[in-house]
Amino acid sequence: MSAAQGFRLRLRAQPDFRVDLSPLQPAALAGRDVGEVARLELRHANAHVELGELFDVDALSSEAPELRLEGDLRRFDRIGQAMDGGCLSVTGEVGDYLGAAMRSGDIVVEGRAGHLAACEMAGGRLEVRGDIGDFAAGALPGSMDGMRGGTLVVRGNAGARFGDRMRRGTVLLLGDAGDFCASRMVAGTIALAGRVGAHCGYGMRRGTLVFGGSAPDVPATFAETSHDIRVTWALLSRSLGKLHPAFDSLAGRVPRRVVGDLAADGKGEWLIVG
Amino acid sequence: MSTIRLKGGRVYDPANGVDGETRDIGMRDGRIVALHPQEEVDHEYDVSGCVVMAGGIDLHTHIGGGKVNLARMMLPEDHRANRARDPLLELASNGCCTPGTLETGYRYAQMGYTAAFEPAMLAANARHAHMEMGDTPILDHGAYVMLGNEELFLEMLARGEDFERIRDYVGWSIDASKAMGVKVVNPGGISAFKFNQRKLDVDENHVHWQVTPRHVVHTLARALTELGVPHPLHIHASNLGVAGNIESTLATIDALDGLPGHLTHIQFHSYGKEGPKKFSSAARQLIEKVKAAPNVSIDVGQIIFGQTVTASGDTMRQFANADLGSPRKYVGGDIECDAGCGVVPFRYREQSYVNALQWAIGLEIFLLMDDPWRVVLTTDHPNGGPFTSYPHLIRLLMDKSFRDEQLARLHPDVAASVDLREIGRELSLYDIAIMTRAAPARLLGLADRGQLGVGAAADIAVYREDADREAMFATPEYVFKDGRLVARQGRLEAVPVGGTHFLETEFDPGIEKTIEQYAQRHLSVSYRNAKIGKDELCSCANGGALLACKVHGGRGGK
Amino acid sequence: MSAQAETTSGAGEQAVVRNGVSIDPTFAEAFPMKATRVLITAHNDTWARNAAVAMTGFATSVIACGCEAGIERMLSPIETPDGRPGVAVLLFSMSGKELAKQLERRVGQCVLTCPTTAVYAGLDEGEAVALGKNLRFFGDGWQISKMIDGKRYWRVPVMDGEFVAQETTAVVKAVGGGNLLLLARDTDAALAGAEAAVEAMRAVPGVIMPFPGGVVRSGSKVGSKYASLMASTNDAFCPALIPLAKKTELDAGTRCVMEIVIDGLTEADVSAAMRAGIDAIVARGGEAGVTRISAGNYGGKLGPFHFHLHKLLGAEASV
Amino acid sequence: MNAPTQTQNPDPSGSIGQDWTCPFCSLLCDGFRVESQQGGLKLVGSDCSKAVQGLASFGPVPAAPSATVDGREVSPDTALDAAAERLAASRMPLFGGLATDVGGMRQLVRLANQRGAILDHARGDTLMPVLRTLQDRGQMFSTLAEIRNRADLVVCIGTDAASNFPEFFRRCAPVDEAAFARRTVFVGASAPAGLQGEVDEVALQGDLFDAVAMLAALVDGRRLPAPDAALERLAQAMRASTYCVVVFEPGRLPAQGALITEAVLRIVMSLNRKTRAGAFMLGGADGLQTANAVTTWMSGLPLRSRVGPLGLDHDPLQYATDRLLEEEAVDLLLWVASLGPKPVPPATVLPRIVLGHPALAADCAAAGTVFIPVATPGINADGHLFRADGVVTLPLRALRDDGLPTVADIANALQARLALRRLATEGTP
Repeated sequence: MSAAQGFRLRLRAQPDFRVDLSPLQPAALAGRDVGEVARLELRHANAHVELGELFDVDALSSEAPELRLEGDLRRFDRIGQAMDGGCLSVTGEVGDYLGAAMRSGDIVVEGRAGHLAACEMAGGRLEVRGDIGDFAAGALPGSMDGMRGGTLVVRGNAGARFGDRMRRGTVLLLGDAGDFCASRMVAGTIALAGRVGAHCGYGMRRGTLVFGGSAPDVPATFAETSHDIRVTWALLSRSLGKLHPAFDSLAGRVPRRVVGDLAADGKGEWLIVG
Repeated sequence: MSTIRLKGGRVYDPANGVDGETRDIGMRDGRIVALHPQEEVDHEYDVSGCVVMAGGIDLHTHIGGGKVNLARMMLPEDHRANRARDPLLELASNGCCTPGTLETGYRYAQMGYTAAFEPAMLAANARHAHMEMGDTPILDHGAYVMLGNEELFLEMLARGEDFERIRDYVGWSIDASKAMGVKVVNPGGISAFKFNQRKLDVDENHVHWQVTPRHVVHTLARALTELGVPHPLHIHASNLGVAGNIESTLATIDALDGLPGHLTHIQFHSYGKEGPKKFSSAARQLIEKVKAAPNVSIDVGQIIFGQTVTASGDTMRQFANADLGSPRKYVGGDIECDAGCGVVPFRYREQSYVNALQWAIGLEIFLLMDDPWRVVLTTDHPNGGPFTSYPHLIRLLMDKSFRDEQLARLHPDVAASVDLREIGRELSLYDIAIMTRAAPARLLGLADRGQLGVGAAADIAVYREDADREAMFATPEYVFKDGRLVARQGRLEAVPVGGTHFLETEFDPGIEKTIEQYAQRHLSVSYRNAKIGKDELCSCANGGALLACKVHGGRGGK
Repeated sequence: MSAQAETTSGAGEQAVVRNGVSIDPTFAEAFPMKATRVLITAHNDTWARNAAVAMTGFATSVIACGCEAGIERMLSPIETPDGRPGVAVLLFSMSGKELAKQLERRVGQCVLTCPTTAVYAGLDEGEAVALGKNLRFFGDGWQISKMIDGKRYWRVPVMDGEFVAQETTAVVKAVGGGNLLLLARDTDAALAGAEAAVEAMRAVPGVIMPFPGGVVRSGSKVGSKYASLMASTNDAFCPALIPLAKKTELDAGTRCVMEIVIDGLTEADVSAAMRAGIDAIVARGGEAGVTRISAGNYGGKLGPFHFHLHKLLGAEASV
Repeated sequence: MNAPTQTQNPDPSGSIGQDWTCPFCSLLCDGFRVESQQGGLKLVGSDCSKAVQGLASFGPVPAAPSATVDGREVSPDTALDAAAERLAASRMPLFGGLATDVGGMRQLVRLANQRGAILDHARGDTLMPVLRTLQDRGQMFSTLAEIRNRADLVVCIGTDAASNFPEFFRRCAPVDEAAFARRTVFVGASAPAGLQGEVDEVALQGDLFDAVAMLAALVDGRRLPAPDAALERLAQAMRASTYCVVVFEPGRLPAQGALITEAVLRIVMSLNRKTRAGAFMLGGADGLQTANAVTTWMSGLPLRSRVGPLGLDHDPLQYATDRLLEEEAVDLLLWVASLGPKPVPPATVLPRIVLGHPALAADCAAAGTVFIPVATPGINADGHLFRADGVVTLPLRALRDDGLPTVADIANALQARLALRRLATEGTP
């Protein structure tokens, strides 16, 4: 069998237990042949299973490292974890830790993603076209920082604790956020086109939330500042507009600004356009 | 039991004056025996080309109890990486700074250590400490109970209670907690912090009880001497980590007034305040004092660069350092009118002026001290660095050129100016055998450990000679515990349960009335439950051997 | 920088005359420098210019100013990162370290202080040097960092709102000390010619003419009879010294000489600016009073960049 | 089955628990006695509802309850064989419940290692918020005796403390000669009757998250646009107190309660800059602290971890019992409930092995379940449990011998059987 740059993996049957797909790295697999990919060992409960037992593998005629996964992968975790380069796409749903700690490359998931997607993501671009679970762009227990760089785009709705402890990078949420959006946020930018749930920005220390859609209720531990922020707004709104058309009307408007959470460091800001 | 001969190794057994002679060592029934050269044995190991020493003994390592477990819970990120392990003998256990107890036992044994002592057991947490040590496989263990900050003790001191009563109280505390010695941490300072006092010098009064650390230290040292406790009072002196604390350290030595005392992690207490950063090495001042005070022994608490966590009973100092934590987390607790605990993760950096100097001060202390019997090799695990860095530390002490290489990587102002540059001394294998086996055994009163004489316990480490001392001490060829092969070339061969060393003190049981009354009025636990019986110790310690240690004809009993 | 020791004429080469202006067969000798561009924006172009003028003040010569700086050009709102009017400023220095020092001082004292301004990197490629990186500490802990499109900005609370400064700008290798000497029949003619040349040269991107109004009258040579001075008046071009100096480059009809010094981001930028200057003089013609164009050099021994005036004239020169 | 537990007080009636430690809540009170009356157990010295209710679940006649397999009564050995067989067949077991003592937990961790099991406690949901704050920021705690001797201000947040921990205020009541007056303030909860000292209530404006956030901001001296006057006064009092203790109950925290726990830590850390303060958590029922402490010290990671031949991993979200069962991400549940008739094992289509209080027999009669009755530490077995503060460990002493094995006995026996099976199949022990 000849080597290929990209592979298509079609799920044959649901596994008995959750499967760790972190060994599937587009860049690392590029240049191997279909047989080698099929023999890749995946962790499954307390044992390993060969990839070929769960997936049909075909070579793709891609010119750059690429993986295309097809099927309902909700029992498959850690897709694209620590990914460093290449393209990875999934047609169905995925499990937890999608793109966790990824450093570069592109991931697109057509369906919904489980919890902790993009957690501790450091670079690259991750797009989820469906909904996303809790703690997306967040941090693992004990880690001081959640998402650390790159761009996350979610077209659906997000679960609770969206952007928990996020430190850097840009997140665009086109649907609605669950409760505790941006909890304990350290820095970075979250742009929201939809609504947010209860207690948005709880314990937020720094960072920016841009409300492009409906205006949120401002918590009692946030306070308004009325100074001229047109310079920062110009920089930020132009950038967001370039990232997604849902935000391309921001630049022409002037937002209201509140700061908080005064229960934490209080240097976070909400820029409210809606 | 079988008979074993280690044939043809070079033996370093300082307790018996053996300095690198080639001789055979025999073992039978867990003990070292004299074997006739022709005597048939069950197993003979050819250890020519190897160095034979008694098993290592760590007399100050935080391996068990509440604060260690809190440190584990606090640092899941330090425990996520899995290493390959022997699935038959090793259970899943992880961590670098504060590994699980199982991992702790495996790692110590794999580098030739056979005993380790938890230095900071709170009386209120004693069962827990014994349980963790009981789940630390292979190693024998014991603990020093923390005294000198309990409200009852301070109250007795404040009201001028007869010394004999206090001595009985100390004897009772050792017995109740099944301790191997007594440690005092920031004498009076942990309690003072509960009364919102943020600093306590040796001759400064506790804001509430109006007693001084000098008084606390002297009283405890005297009590231990009179009780005949072999291990001198284990002292974590006042002002840990504070620039200029050499003054309080020297004053603490004076407070002993000639009574035996062991000053622990002395590196953290040997700071001057000279120089541009008002922070300097006071190693020479310290060593001058210690040389002149034969009643004093020390262990170093060497720092090792990299991530670790500091866990201490010294809440006053730990809270003061909470903002320096990296990652920025803090656990602190005021505990049961007894003591406290403070946990601060820490990352020692080569490019930090202060850390680089701390590193140099530790090494200076090791190298300037002329009597290896009074200086014990420790990193104050995990406070200065994890115990797994001992082989690295040994190489730093034995290899001047290696030391210079490390020195060159430090903060330039430190690398260019420290005394350490001028110290050419390289420790010998004999020195190392003293500092890591013979001296700690002697300081703990363990007559049959830390040595290879006939009749001693067959705790033995066999290292293959290697000019790279770090590699040599990291992976011994063979490690025997009580005559049983437990590790070979870094792989475990057996995982026996270790034994518990504890002291059997004598004291006037009349003191229990005072303690009972105090507990009823002030504490939250029945006095009866403050005492750990031998059966209970056995169950806490996971069924390991109970290694009772008699006191030295003390004057405590009636 | 305007330190010329002597003006050498190529052996046997003849001056070229264009529209009555004689162009010497000589070259301007220039040196490598380090440079950066920063963009200053403000609420309107008055305040952007105020900041830029202050920041580039007292920056005529590295000899005593630490850097040479000037306004490169005004920027329209569509050209700036934040959509406000702005100014592009260039700074040149002999070392990256000195440049960094001057940049930080000047932005700190003249831009941070100036109402409504913000400051951004004007170059993308090059070695990063602090722009807002240390100025942020003026915020006393209230400063906020913001990463936008991979660039970090600092937002420092100040009394009119917030001062936004990009964290770093880029430093590139550049060329300093390109020059033209304009020899004229009198002061009026010299000034008018120099002004026209400078105006034309300012339209060239990537260059500044750091002296007041772009013109320097104190052309200098290396060395002095006084041991403590490194440079002194360029006696060969001083009309007052025609009968006295050991050597003079002037004829009796020249009563006034002006010099234009050019620093540019690249050799091509300096060439373009010099060409624009020469063209402007030539277009006015010798009748306007600038009768001769020369240039300063050190005999080609000190600087690697040689701008031959005749080459700048291009194909026409040989005609 | 293995040797029955040694019992120190085999008296058939009368005062049998002179040094009894109560296992029915995490305060582990050791100041009461238990009397044997008509074969039942009666609390003396307190009317604690938890203890009374707990003792009532130990019937007058300790019948020797039988183990069952799929609802059929079987001999202890048969039950152990069946349990071992199901464990051996399991590729991904969950050890849940974990209501046991130190000895039981030590052996369960070892057994879990043999089979690569996930460990979660029945009250894992109440542990995770507290644990997460410890992992992310730390903790600053006080303990019962410190509160008793020092706390001039006790602030109970979102709990009356007494409903679930009836003895709490008695255990930390100031000593008679204390030189301070105790004030107790209840935020978002009603004060229980009969409290010593000054008592106040602060009603919530918004929910608990709002209240704690506002309190944190006010304690830190922040100016808020519209501060709640009662919370402002409370913050002032906290800053003025010499030793303030903030009490909360992890079991009563709403979803994402870790954010409240972390805010409480911030309040306490902030107070400690100038004065002294600590937090006290009223948590850890059903041996939660014990299970977590033992798991942590042995493995290095806390609960909701998997231990086994492939190593160790900790996953608070995935390794939650409810989720694992619902998603069938495991194929067997081993449930441990030795401290009383609760927690009841969850219903599931998966095979179950239940080591439980005899009263659980009825819940375990279904097909697919192996039920092995076990002794309760403090009633019919000795043992050790960790107190709510996680620092103090107390011995529990058997009041009587009901002939039941301990959890440790069963886990040991299962380990031995699994080792034998492995020897038979792989030739290695």
